Amino acid sequence: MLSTFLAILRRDLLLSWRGRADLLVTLAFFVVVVCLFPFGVGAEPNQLRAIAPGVLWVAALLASLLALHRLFAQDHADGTLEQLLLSSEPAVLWVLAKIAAFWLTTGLPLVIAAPALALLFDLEQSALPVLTLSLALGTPILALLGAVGAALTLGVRGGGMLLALLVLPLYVPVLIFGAGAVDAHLGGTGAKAQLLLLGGGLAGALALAPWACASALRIAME
Amino acid sequence: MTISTTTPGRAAVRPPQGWLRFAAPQQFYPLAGQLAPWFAALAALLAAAGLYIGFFVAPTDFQQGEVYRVIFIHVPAAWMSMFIYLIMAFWSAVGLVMNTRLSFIVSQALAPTGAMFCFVALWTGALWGKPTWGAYWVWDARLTSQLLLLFLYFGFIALTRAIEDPRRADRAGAVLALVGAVNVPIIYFSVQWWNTLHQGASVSIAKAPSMATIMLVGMLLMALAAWMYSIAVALWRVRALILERERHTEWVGAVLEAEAKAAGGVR
Amino acid sequence: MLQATDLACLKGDRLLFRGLALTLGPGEMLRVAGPNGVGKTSLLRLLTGLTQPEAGEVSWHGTALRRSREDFHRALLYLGHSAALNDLLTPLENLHFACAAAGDADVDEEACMQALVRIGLARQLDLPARVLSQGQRRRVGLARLFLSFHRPLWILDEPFTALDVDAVADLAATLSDHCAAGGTVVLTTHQEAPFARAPQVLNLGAYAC
Amino acid sequence: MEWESWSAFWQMGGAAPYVWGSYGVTLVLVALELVLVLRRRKDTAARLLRWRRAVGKDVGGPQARMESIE
Repeated sequence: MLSTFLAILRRDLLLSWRGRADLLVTLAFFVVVVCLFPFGVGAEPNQLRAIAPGVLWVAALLASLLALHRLFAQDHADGTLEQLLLSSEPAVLWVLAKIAAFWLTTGLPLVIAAPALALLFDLEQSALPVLTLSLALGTPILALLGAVGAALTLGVRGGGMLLALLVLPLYVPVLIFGAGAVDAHLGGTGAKAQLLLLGGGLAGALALAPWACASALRIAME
Repeated sequence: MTISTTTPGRAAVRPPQGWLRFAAPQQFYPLAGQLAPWFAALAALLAAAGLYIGFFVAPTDFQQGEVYRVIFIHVPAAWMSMFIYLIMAFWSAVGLVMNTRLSFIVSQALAPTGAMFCFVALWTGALWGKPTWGAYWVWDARLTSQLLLLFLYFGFIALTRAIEDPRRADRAGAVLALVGAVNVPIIYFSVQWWNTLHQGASVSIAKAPSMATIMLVGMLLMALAAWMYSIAVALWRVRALILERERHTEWVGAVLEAEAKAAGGVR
Repeated sequence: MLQATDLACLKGDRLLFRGLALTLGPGEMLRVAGPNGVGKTSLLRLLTGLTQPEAGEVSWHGTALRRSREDFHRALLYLGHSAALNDLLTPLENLHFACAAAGDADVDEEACMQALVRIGLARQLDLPARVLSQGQRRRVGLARLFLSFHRPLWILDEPFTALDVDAVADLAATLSDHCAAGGTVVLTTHQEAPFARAPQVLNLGAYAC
Repeated sequence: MEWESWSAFWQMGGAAPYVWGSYGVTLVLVALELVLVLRRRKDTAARLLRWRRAVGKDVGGPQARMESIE
């Protein structure tokens, strides 16, 4: 079982590496969106400091949404998905492997880039670990929920916009707790509660989302 | 090896998974047609009674004045929009587990009505908010969750319309409804949390300090009217969907011809 | 033993066929024939459990597919219309992944290489799949046959398409061998192939609705 | 009776735009939905009848006859 999981993970990572230009687009999108905000709201340092957590989180959320449609599209087109559904290994296993690879290649770069971008907003140094941790806990949830949406809209015309419509309302709690964690730290109340909730959310999403995603894929292939 | 097929005659093949699977839409269609007008009539009666109490019996609220009378549609609409989502999720689960086509049809027939009530709740909430809070929209926990619920409805409707194969549309919509139903409480909780952090204790509109019994009666009557209305509209919509789905079958042909003849006879 | 009873298949809102029943035992080969659009691929997909029949049931050794999905998929090799190749990977990587994904974790790279050499792709082992010709792509998919003799049931959708004459003969021999060894093969094809024993033919056109 | 006159009723203690705005929009939406739903079934029925008559015997013929599974 583990070897199947690893084989799929390895293959998806290899594919991402061979098509790495796509990954850079996601990261570049994140950076550009974050850098747009000062032009929109003005470069007043206090204001920038105040909006930094929200801006970084919204940008990370949009960037991971942008990459989502790639998650199953290629495998759907070339017939790999069919073969995966016929695997004797449980579907949840390989779905999880694909989501893990997806997060490692699109989510993790955002988590790493976020502290550097936070410096552009003059976010307090002490808040950087909280920001990183909140993104590290939150972006996997985005990937898991997004995978369900991507599976549901697989091969549907206008799928990209539809995917955004399906997934964005579900992202709201993650955004609230993620940006809230940084805000709470800055406000002095401590981010523990939000981070715990994000962790709980991640556990819940890990338990339920791959399962929902697998049934959605099965439905999509009928 | 053996390969066989039953003769092309019709009686030869049994219903494979119980009569429910195919017979239900056929029997449900006329039943829905008979029941719907009764529910609609009940809805009209209950709404008339509720509105009478709301406008002519219930006294003026000493804090909010007459504006509070919006409550008689705002609260029932908000309730109804949440109930309908839960009912959709319930029928979706039934459909996925039991593989009954009618369940999917019912949940799709409910969605536009749920979205309508959701919008009504938002609209009336905004109009109530203006004189009460001085703004049409505040990021109040209830209003915000209601807005997200509206997006969930839009997502469900858009997904089921976008997928052309009806069977896939049914199932994909059902999965989405279930995912949404799991998320609704989480969304509500998170928004409430966010709201208290950012605004302190919020002014909640549905929390009138002591609601007079007569107001409550009016509200409940309106809520019942909303239930009856939803059932009636959903039944009518189910009828259209059944015709659409079963258009190849002989019974739909017979029904259509009979209806055409009846309409022609009246003219 | 693969058994189907009372199968009906609905595609979109068109009923393709109904009342179809078949039983396939070890050593038997079935060729599903019929004109385009009659539902050959749909029937194969029903038999693999990828789609659910509108009516009726498919069972494997007496257990409905719904209840024996894992056992059944362990016994099944299905090669569909598309070869399930990723353009960015080499044939070797594609084949190795396909085996691992299917649950054959014990198939190592060496075995995959031999299978590819056996099917005539010795010189394409390290090229990305996007530069392969149609026939070569088809062969990469078919190389899985040589690694799947332990799977008794092979369901193949148009396996001969885009193959040259020699390859067709080779494939036909392989399929005949598999049946001779007690395997079961279901396939669709529009062309004649030199099988050791002529397969039984299911003419789906006759049962179409 | 709560109201001294009909005009007082319509003025709603100065809150007329809000109260009647709420009820009015609700009424319009409900009416619209009812019209759409009832018309939809009628249109569907008419369209399908035309379609069935155009296709003729084929509908009930060999093509896709679902009762046959019943």
